[in-house]
Amino acid sequence: MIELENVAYSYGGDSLFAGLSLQLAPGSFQFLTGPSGAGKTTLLKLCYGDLLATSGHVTLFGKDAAGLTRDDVALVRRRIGVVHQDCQFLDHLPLSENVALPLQVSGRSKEAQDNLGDLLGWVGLSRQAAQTPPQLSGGERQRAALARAVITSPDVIVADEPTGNVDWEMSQRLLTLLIELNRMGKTVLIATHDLNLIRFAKSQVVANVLRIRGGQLETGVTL
Amino acid sequence: MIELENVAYSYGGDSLFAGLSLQLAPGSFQFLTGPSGAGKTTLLKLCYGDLLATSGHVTLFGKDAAGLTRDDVALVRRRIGVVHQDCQFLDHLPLSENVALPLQVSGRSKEAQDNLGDLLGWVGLSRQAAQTPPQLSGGERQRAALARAVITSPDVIVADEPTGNVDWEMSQRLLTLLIELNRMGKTVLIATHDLNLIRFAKSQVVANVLRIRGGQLETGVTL
Amino acid sequence: MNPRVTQILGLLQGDREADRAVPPTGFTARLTVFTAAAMAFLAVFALALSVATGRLADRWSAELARTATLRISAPAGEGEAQVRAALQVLETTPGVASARALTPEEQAVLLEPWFGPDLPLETLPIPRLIEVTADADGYDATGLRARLQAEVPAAVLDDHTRWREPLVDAANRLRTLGWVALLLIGGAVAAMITLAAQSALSANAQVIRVMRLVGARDAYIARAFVRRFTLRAGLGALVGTILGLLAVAALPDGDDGGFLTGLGFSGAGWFLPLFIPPLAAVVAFLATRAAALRTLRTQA
Amino acid sequence: MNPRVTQILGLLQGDREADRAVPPTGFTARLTVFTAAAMAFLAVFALALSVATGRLADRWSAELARTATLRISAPAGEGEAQVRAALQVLETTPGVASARALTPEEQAVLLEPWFGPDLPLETLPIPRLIEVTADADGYDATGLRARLQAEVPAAVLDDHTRWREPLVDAANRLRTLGWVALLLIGGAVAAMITLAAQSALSANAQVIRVMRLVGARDAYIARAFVRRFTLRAGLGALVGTILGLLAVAALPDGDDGGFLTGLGFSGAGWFLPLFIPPLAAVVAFLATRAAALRTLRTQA
Ligand SMILES: Nc1ncnc2c1ncn2[C@@H]1O[C@H](COP(=O)(O)OP(=O)(O)OP(=O)(O)O)[C@@H](O)[C@H]1O
Ligand SMILES: Nc1ncnc2c1ncn2[C@@H]1O[C@H](COP(=O)(O)OP(=O)(O)OP(=O)(O)O)[C@@H](O)[C@H]1O
Ligand SMILES: [Mg+2]
Ligand SMILES: [Mg+2]
Repeated sequence: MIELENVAYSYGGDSLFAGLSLQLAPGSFQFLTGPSGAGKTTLLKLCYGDLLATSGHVTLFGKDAAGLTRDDVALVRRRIGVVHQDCQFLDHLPLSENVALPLQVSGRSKEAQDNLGDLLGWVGLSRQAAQTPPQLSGGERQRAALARAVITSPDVIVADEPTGNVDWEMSQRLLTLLIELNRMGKTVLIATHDLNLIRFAKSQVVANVLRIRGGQLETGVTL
Repeated sequence: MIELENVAYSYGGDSLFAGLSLQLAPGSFQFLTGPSGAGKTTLLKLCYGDLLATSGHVTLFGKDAAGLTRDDVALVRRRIGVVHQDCQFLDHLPLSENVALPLQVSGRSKEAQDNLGDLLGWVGLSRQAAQTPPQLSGGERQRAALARAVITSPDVIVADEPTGNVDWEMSQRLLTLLIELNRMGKTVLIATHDLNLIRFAKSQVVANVLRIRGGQLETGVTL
Repeated sequence: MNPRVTQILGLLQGDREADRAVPPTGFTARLTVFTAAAMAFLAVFALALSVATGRLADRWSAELARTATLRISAPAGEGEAQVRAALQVLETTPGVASARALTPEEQAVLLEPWFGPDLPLETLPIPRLIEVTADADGYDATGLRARLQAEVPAAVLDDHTRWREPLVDAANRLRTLGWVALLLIGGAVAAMITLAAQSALSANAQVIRVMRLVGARDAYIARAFVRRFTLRAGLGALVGTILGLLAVAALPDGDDGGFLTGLGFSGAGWFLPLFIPPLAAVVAFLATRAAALRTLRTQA
Repeated sequence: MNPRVTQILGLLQGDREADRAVPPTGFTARLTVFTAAAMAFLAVFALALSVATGRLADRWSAELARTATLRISAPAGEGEAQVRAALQVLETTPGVASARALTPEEQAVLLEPWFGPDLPLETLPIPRLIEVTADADGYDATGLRARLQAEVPAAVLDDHTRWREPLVDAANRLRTLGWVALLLIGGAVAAMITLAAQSALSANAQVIRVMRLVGARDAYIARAFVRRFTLRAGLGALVGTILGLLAVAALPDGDDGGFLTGLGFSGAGWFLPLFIPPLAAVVAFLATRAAALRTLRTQA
């Protein structure tokens, strides 16, 4: 699905990492950890085409990321559900429309009715469906971002710190949703600091743990 | 310092909580927990005069919060260091100026030189001093927000989920900074979901744990 | 149908969903409508000025270029002969369409302001006047004067230049001023709408980021912005044009012959300003589209 | 010093730190400068139009109201007596400042265009002309005609109204148009700057939130916005005024007496437009201040 081969990235100064390789096999479940500022968010952005590698090759769904046109990138995004670390919304629209946005943008608004209600119920936001994002609590926004990422039932789900602002019970609930999707064959990649979350996941599903440290990617890390 | 007496708050619909009372004694160290959406952020906003209680009395530094003029509120803010849950910055200014902003606003920019370097070093942002907030990682922003909250050495420090995006080691480091300040006589109030953090603090300092649940505030909660 | 046309028609029809993605931009919206209206209002006046002074200048130029007077002060008795000689000269002058001696009655009318109605013209040695009308090409006044000097020394050619030229000059200058004002206004509208659109775009960087994150194409994002600004510019210009037309119509009307009193439109001229709103909309469409696509390309 | 004045001077001097808190607003900035410049440019023209047509209308009105001609067509020999009688009537008419019979030489000059220079005036029964000058209050033309009818039946009063009135009318109308344009331009500038400031303020909601979070007073936050918009409006207006003045100066100048050719300023009039930039700055200061304080109060 998504392949990074010998990739380096720099924001202008030193390279954050170099010679990094990673394969996200279809149906796999992966965690990404590492200290704050190590480059987790950067790595995820490379995976959904938001950044282009300064060297090396990134292959998204069989195509070279560097060769994608702007419209191609838009199409790639429709196959990847993303939870941004600072969950971003259209602040003037109610939560329900924000969550349904990916469907609307790809001309599939009809499908929204079916699963929007269920999804909001699962992440505990049924009561808040009509509130706008600035009227939500931090944790509610994070849950909404996850709901928006999975509503199109995309092939890949990339979540950046999706549980930083929710309590442990809700974290488990959100993770369960992702595990469910993974069981349906979706690929899942989660960046997180929460080791308990990783432990909990490992008890439910075969999960691989990656760690960035000092510009290197370690795979198969044991906690 | 800060006193809430029989306070209720509603954003228009049902009250989030009612008949809530709380006293922040000078030099105390308190944690605030509760499920996502319970009203932690709302309670903190009442404490620093960002919201006005719909009923009951809030006393800030001996004055009734409802009777404060807009300039009075500004002066109160200078005595309270706040870490917002979605850390907000001036996106066009470098990190160092953002952190020094509270000093500048209160006409004390001269003091910035002295402790800005030390402070940035402590939160691990010396290297990033010249980057603007959008060029920081999520955890780096959170650390910057904490640095900004404490730079004026305010009487009270109110932090809303200050460690949601940083790893465990950095969380401990940040907490240590707050404990240091508490030992210097500052009052500290932290809203968090991270029970490990509370446990760690309790091993270092006398900390009280508050919990909002179902519109009620429980005090002296044991984990 | 032409794809560009389809695109513009699609704009009017709209896409409720894409539209909702861009927040109602409040002040920028009002600013755009207001700017378009104010500029359209001014444009109507500039247009009125151009059209009216253009009309005036044409009338005056025509009169100036085409009529002149030949005055023959001859001793009594010799008048008729001199007039005939002068007429002969004129007939053989290229560029003169017709030449005609004024009748005594006509001369009396001309002189009335000075002498009153009962002037005994026949007893006076007053000069005879010949009205000269030039054809479209005009004649060579200097050459004509030289020939007359030789053949009818008593004749003096007065081609009215002295009286009419400054007037025509002034009218032409006002007309130029009007067209320059129109051009400036058009440029100003384009610049202002571009800037307003760009400031709306940069104020909505977050919207663009989110739309892109969820897989929206550039064209989809641009459409909402472009549609809004086009409709607003068109609407504002329409309001401004209508107000401008009302204001022009409300100007006191003066008698038609009066100098410069006919500031306004006449007949089909009233339809001219109706081109302003669609023109403003087209300018807004092009300006906003360029601004939107540029912003979308540069914002990574 | 007046506190308001101190405040405005403080603006110019500035506060580098508070200024940095507001991000450079890019397009809104350019929009403001451009708007101010375009409007100032137009204002210079409107002012020039008003001033020039005002001058013209004044000159014409004065001439119209204050001079008239009395024409006496009397049989030869009776002329002198009738002129004396008419002068007597005029002397006793309230509102007439002076009355004077034209000399034969003066009459010859007036008639030259019609008869040529060698008209033997003394041999002709041409009417005598009396020049009547009114005082500031003017006289009652109808009453005067009635008295003349009775005492000097051969006299005809020509007060030139027919010739001058439409011209003065037109000039006055142009002048009014100029002032209305100036007012409209002023209003438009105020509205546009207010809207631009408000759109900058709402685009910077985040800045306001952060500033308030760290304990900044409203006045401190407002100052940075107000200072920027005031300086920008002043700067834009200055540029526009200078361009406008250059454009007016570049207009072909026509001979001074020419009709409407003197569109422009004369003498001290050239300093009039220099009031435009400070005025624009003051308008911007007041508009932005009101907008900023209102926004700050309503944004909780
Ligand atoms: N736009 C940018 N320009 C310059 N430097 C940047 C930019 N974005 C990120 N960085 C830097 O790159 C480094 C890695 O950032 P990244 O966001 O990938 O970290 P992260 O691992 O996600 O950290 P966190 O756990 O705190 O979210 C950081 O040190 C950050 O300062
Ligand atoms: N501006 C607002 N308008 C309406 N409702 C609001 C507004 N802000 C918050 N709420 C609602 O009030 C409730 C409490 O919000 P608050 O932010 O205080 O929760 P919290 O305890 O901080 O949650 P979290 O742990 O997720 O940050 C939430 O259900 C939220 O939807
Ligand atoms: Mg990150
Ligand atoms: Mg909260």
